[in-house]
Amino acid sequence: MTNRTTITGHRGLDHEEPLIFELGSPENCGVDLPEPAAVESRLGGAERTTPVGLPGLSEPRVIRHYHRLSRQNYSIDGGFYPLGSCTMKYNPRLNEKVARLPGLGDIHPLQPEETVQGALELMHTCAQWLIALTGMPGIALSPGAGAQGELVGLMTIRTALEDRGNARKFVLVPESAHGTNPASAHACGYEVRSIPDDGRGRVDLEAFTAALDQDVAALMLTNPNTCGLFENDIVRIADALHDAGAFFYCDGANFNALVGRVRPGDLGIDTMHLNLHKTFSTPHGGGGPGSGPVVFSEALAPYAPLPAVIEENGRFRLIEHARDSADKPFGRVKGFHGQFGMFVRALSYMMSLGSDGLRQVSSDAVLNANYLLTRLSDVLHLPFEGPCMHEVLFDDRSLKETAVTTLDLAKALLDEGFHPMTIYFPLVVHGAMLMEPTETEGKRTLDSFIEAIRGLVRQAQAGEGDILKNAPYLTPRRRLDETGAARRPILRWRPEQADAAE
Amino acid sequence: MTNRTTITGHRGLDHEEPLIFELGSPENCGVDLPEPAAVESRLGGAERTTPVGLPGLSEPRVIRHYHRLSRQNYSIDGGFYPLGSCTMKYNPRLNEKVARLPGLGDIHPLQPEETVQGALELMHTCAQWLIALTGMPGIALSPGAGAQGELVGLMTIRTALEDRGNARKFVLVPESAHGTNPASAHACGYEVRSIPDDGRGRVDLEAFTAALDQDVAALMLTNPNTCGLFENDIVRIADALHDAGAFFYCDGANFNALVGRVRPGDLGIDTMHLNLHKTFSTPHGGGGPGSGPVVFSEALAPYAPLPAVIEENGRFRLIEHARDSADKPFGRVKGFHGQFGMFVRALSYMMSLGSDGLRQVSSDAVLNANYLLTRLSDVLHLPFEGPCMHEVLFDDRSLKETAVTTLDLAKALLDEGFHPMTIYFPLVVHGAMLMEPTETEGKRTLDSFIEAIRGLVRQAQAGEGDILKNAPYLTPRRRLDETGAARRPILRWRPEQADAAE
Amino acid sequence: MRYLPLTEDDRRRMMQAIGVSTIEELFRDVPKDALLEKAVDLPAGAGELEVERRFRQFADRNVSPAAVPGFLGAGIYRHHVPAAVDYLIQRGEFLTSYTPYQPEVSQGTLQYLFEFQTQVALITGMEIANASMYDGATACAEAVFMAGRLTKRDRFVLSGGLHPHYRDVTTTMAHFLGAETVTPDPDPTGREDLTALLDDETACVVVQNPSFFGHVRDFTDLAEACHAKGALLIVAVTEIVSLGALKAPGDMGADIVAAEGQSLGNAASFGGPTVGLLAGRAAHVRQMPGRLSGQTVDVDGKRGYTLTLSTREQHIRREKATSNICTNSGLCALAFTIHLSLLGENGFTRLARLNHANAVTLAERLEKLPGVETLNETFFNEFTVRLPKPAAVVVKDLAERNILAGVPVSRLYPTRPDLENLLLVAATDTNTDADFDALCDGLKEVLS
Amino acid sequence: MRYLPLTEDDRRRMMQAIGVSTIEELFRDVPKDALLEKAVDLPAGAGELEVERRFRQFADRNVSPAAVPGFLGAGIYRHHVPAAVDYLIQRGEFLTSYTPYQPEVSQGTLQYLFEFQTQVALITGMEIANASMYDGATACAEAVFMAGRLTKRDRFVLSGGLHPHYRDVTTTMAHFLGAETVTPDPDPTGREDLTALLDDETACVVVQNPSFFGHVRDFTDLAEACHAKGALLIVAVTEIVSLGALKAPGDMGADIVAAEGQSLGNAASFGGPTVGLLAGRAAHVRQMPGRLSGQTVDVDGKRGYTLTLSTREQHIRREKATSNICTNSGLCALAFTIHLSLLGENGFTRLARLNHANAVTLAERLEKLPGVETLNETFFNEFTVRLPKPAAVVVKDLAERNILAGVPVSRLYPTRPDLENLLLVAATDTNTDADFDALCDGLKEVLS
Ligand SMILES: Cc1ncc(COP(=O)(O)O)c(C=O)c1O
Ligand SMILES: Cc1ncc(COP(=O)(O)O)c(C=O)c1O
Repeated sequence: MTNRTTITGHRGLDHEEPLIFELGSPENCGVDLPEPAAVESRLGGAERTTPVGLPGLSEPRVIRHYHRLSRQNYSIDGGFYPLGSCTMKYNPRLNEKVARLPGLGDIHPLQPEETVQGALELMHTCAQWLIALTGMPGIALSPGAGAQGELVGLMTIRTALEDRGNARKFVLVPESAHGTNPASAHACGYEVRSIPDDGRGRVDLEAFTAALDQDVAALMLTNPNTCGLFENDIVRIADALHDAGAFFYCDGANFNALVGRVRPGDLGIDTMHLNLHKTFSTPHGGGGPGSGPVVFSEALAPYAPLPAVIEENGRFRLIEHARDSADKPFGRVKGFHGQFGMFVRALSYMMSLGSDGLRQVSSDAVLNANYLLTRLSDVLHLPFEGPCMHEVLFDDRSLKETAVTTLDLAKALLDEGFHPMTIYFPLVVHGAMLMEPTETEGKRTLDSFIEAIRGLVRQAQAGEGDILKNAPYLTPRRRLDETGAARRPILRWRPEQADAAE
Repeated sequence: MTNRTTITGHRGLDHEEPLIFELGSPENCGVDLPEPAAVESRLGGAERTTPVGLPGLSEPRVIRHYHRLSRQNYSIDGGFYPLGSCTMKYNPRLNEKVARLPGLGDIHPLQPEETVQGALELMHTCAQWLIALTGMPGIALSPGAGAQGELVGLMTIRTALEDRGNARKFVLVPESAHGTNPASAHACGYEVRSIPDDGRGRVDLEAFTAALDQDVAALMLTNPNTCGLFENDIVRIADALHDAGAFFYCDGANFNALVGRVRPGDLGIDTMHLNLHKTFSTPHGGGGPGSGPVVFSEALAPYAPLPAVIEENGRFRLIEHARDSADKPFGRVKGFHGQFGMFVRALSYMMSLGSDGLRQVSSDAVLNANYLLTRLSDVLHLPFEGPCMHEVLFDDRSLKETAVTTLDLAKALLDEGFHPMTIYFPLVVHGAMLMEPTETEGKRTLDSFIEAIRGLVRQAQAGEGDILKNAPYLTPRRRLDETGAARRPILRWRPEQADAAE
Repeated sequence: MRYLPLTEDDRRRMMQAIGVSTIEELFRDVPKDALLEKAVDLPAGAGELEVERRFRQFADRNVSPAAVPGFLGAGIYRHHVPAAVDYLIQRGEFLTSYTPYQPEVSQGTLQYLFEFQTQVALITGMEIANASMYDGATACAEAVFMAGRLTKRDRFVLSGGLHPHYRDVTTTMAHFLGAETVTPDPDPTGREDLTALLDDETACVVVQNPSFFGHVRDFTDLAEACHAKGALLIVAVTEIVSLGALKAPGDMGADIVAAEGQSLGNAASFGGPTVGLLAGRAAHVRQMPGRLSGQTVDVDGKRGYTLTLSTREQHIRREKATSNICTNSGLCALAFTIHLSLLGENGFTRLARLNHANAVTLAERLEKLPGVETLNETFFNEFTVRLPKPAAVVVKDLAERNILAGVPVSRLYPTRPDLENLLLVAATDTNTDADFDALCDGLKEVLS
Repeated sequence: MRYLPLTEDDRRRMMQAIGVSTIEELFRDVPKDALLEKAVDLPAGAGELEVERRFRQFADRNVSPAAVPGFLGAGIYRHHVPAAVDYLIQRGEFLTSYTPYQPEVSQGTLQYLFEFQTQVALITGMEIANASMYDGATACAEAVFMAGRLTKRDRFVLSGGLHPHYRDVTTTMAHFLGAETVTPDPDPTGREDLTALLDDETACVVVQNPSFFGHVRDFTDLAEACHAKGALLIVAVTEIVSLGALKAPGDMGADIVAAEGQSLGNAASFGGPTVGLLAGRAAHVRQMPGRLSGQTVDVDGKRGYTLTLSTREQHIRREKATSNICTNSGLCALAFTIHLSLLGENGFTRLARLNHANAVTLAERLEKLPGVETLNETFFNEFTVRLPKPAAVVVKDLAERNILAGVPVSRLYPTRPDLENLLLVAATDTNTDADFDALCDGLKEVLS
């Protein structure tokens, strides 16, 4: 009798929560500020003369609002979150603590250099760790997230090529690549040439070789790739690129498979971004902020963007302008010095694990993924043979005879208390399910996830697919009308709407 | 179809969570400690030789465990919590922040006095605020919670009486009193004489006068009392007590009705405890810690227990020993100096509100309670006429013709997203429902609670009582077998039990 | 290792299940000589206490603006952030969730983003806003390219009053797209007139209000001039609190607003992470980059929210997307929206007035110091003063006296001797009269 | 006012509904002359920033042990508490919930209390434990009265090695119950023998392990002696971490264990709040004070927890209750149990060994200093040294050198000249070799 309806609409601990605009009143206020001194205005006639229209709420009501909203979210803290390509690993609380230390959380980016030596040293130390782990000598810390890191990598390549006299025209991107790859290529002024896979989930070498001509600036390759597989021809690919005078960009979103075990610099890669919010445990925060430092080979390092931190006789300096740089930076892609707060967290994470621990990270991540592969490949179809790296890709072939889709299976997992894997990505297999367990999940959790998937597939195959097709039932909301949302977009609250909604 | 069963037992965002003992393995560990230096043991043969038997968990699993447990709790942050007598008001986050400042959260109680002048000043300032608000000149900050405050009040009275030569024998306690009152009287070596109410929810003056003889040490009176009513004969009562050579103890648990508007010192009260975790917003924390400072009249102040903080020429001193005291302290009731962390929070709260704000607190608390009284008294029976103070008491008469009890109504409120009021307390009315909304709830919340109660009573009266009798349905657990729990108490996990439970 | 739950026994059993006897077998696709046999040469792991100590050392080598009088701004401002904000954003359900791709279990994030979008639209006076960009500088660049797509033009005029980082980021990115950026010299007196630079090729004009030098203007005329040429007006805002006291860009006729939202809810954090705001016209939504949370209903008819219009985005449109942005600034947006919910109408406008009043008070005091000249007739909470010496020297001298006096313009324009003596000074709600005394006294000393 | 949601308009409408026109009408039962017409003479309300500044001032007038080498113990210990603990206990669902009287919506609290009870039972070697007391001192007193009820005797022998606060609290409370307490003089060398004080009237003997002076003993013989006389042995523990290295009191034959749990999960907080632990025999449960969480099932047959055996408690039994305790130390118990869950078997025992190793290292260094003598043959992480001067003077001198050297015994025994030169020195996992250097160097200086 849990389909009981309630008078209030709340359901036990699950509260329905209106918008702040429906809750607030202009009179209320959740802060107490002193009365401003009476001064002669210097706003020069550009004063605001109309109300903003913001709702006012008391502090208790604000706390309750966001408390209730938070409870409608799935999270790593709450459960298994095997989103492939996203590396939803545990986010240590120590990182949050140190990021808030006075002298780290509150410093201003334009304080005199002498007053931020610790911050610069921290950035430098973080950079040195990343350089050591990737085996690549150059680094730009500033990109705001992975996608911006990609762009920076390509811009650096383009600048190096321009320096040689020809920026070239194309960037090769495998079909399995993340959408940010072609989008970044485009934002860097390149056209994309798509490369198919070879049927084994890797770049089709022939197609690659065919596409590789003197107009090609670079290849953007994710490694391990988005099928969870190591590109075993990577060294050949690198050589071919270099022979063609092109550069090798690696999308490092999947570095969690390699950290401590493989240095991309040893594979012939010229530049690669790192998602600190993936491999290095900085929180995803519901969609950011991230941080996407980029590492460079000797050949590219001189063109990296500003700012940069250097050490000179134990003093740390911030290079903010080309004229202070010994190199040929191509410019600037972000305000100030990058996502400093994320450098703090990532360094705290790296120091906590240390070199041994980081090596164990990739081992356990790969072990966990292969365990899923082994325990699920009789009920889900494996399009490409393993072993996989840190994530395993299934397609929907085993559901083919049923009415159930990848989406349905994902939604049914929500009822089971799991966040689904990444679905319908990569695009190279039908109904993709990409599972990345990460190393911070234990065997017991994996076993329970495996049992759930097995049970659900069994249900689907036993003709009980309706349960899956109508799932989820037990979540704060059931399936949402996404088509309607896009057809008639409502992107903000409006007073009229509220009246209409009554 | 929300009665859907899942494979895992989890239900969407609501996870079933085993005990740590069932989750852990001895190998796992959620902390990394350095290897201890090799030293020659000085444990003298009393070394532990057997394992403790603690489960080991990684840090991520620990976070998830408590995260999930927390989500099974109701809280003020999450919703309305009108527990009468408990003053479940909003607990400001600022208080938590200042309580953790280095130099406040981490100081040791036995640091040299010169190194804790700020802490002593803080305690002194907190004491001065409480003294000003109660109009009583003496104070003991140390009691651990309200009940200990009661005991300290009585001990002080007893010491004063002993000093006069006769400790006397009895303490008068109204029947409506909280259970801690008679228990404290007993712990102070007194016998309890119960005083009935006068049919108006106040102390029966006649019975009181009859009980008041030369063997009576004190009256313990809650004011406003646990029926939510101000004892309007309080001054007469005080006079009678003093005439009989007895003292007047006031249980200050309900001070939220009076703060800023009435000073107990003006009513003839000799001693009273304050629950900082009620009126002064320090968090209840799932059952503590609290803090129960006690204020005293001139007559009693000299007997107050140690420690005490005094100011001498701008320097603050901690009096920890009778020989350093100018007075006649009866002893010590708690380790160190009391719940310092709660003094920090309470003072932060008082300074935030200030004298005007605190006065508004009691006004709004009383207004909210009377609003509930007005809007509910046609569907719930009011045993005693209003106006009430900060809480309103109903009994179960309006449910009499139905099969529904106070307990059922309370459980049905859980489904509606509310924490129920206090039930079956005070004992002086049948099926008591004591509602204390506090001042930190807005009208909208009260209206929604009112609608829920009205609707549920309607359901009960319309013969749909089964819904209430079987409630709750929508909570992490439904009604628990409390009788079974008491009959065959299982108070800890044991390995055998786990096997048996499989 | 505290973050790793697998025990040796688990590992053994799992390898057995998989059918391998060493982890290395799982790495068989890695070229042999690229597989490291030993851990990288870096320090070993450390316990919490040790790591914390190390970070305290880093912190101790910085001067915390909380500890000294400080007047730094230039795009990052120190405001008091209520304790409720930092508590709420650390709740695991917010901190450790991903982008809300499964809306059924992400209503918390989706609803606050919807509220955030509404708040940003309200304070900027625009119709719609997205769910955040990396920061103000990248929001500015994205706004410019959005204007390019909307007007199908690629000449961008960037005011000299635009924050140099915003200009640099936009110019850098435009360069790779082959677009032209027109960047007039900065005019610290705030009298720049951009109408002359408008032509029929111009996609947009970008101004900043208050400008980098602090000047406040009403750009209604410029908006009209832009529109007359078929160009769009983009208003950048680096101090979002100013909108509590100033006419909204939307009310001046702005087509796009690109702003830095750090001032609300977010600590300075050495400049990042912060939160970029992007607001515009509803008609332009399909050219707007970044995520959008939209209202809809679920199968039971209950109101809910979902990411929408994602056909604009890279994961669907790939190289044809409006931007390559993916991860943005969710948690900083959350901090922003919580702070603004706490402020509400009254708090937000009062906070703005308080900032302005403090800045006016300070300006009036500085104007009285011999040798110190304010360049601003108008300003909000930051203004430019001309000193009799290079500002960088003065700032350094004052830093030695434990005063963070402001930002020397030369820090951002090192090659412009004419700007060498200029100092940007900001005053906010966190400054006290004692701070003002310290700065005035300090200045008197170092200038004498 | 930020904490008050009612608007003036709400108030007006509510008063109208109630039928009053002023708030004062609702206070009509208050004697007229006791109803204040104006606010009490106290400062006006203040914003967050202002309040925070004031508390920073308080804090700045204290020496934070985080900032200097510190060796204080005597019942409160500084250990590293993992960051996870403080995050989790601040979650609103834990922080802002009441005692779990409605178990259906309190399973979180009830389950952690059940786990806490189990952990306390395990580390003390006892069968059961309750859900916490105020602190170690009150737990000790309650243990004594529990023994009194169990034995129906009222003569209590309290070791001279018991923490003076525990003794004082117990003696004070016993006095009001008319019970007799026997309190032998403290013996700082730890050679006290209590068997001689046992008689047929004795309800219990209370010893502390490690003792106030740091001595570690195996009390198995004393337990037997007690039991032979029909008395109970109560073991008090002020440093709970010691149980990771020491034989559990239960294994020595203790009947009740009363302990301070601050060391795990809880900051020093100037001595409070902390968490009292009380463990005992299952057969004695009905005389045990305090709350108990017990396992049961719900109507659907699902395992769950509820407060149980409340017929022992004041809210049911009133004056016949086992204690008057109501609110106890829930949140501190939560911090304790989280920390212990993080530690687990390996961490807990290693933490204990680390503390011991550090203390031994320090003791060996101090023993080499001329004029400094250690009184302890045995100790865990704290020991007593005899100085050539009054310890309080030395401590004060060292405090001026920014070293918190330890606790002078005279601080707790001011009337005992024979103890005047004794200093209690503790070393924990938070001390470094640099701390030891500082203390040794400092001592050499102030003693020379
Ligand atoms: C393979 C891959 N590349 C790039 C990205 C983009 O990274 P970010 O979201 O940090 O911009 C992602 C993120 O999901 C990814 O999975
Ligand atoms: C009226 C009354 N008196 C005393 C107490 C006991 O206070 P504490 O729980 O702080 O010991 C309470 C607490 O619920 C109470 O309501």
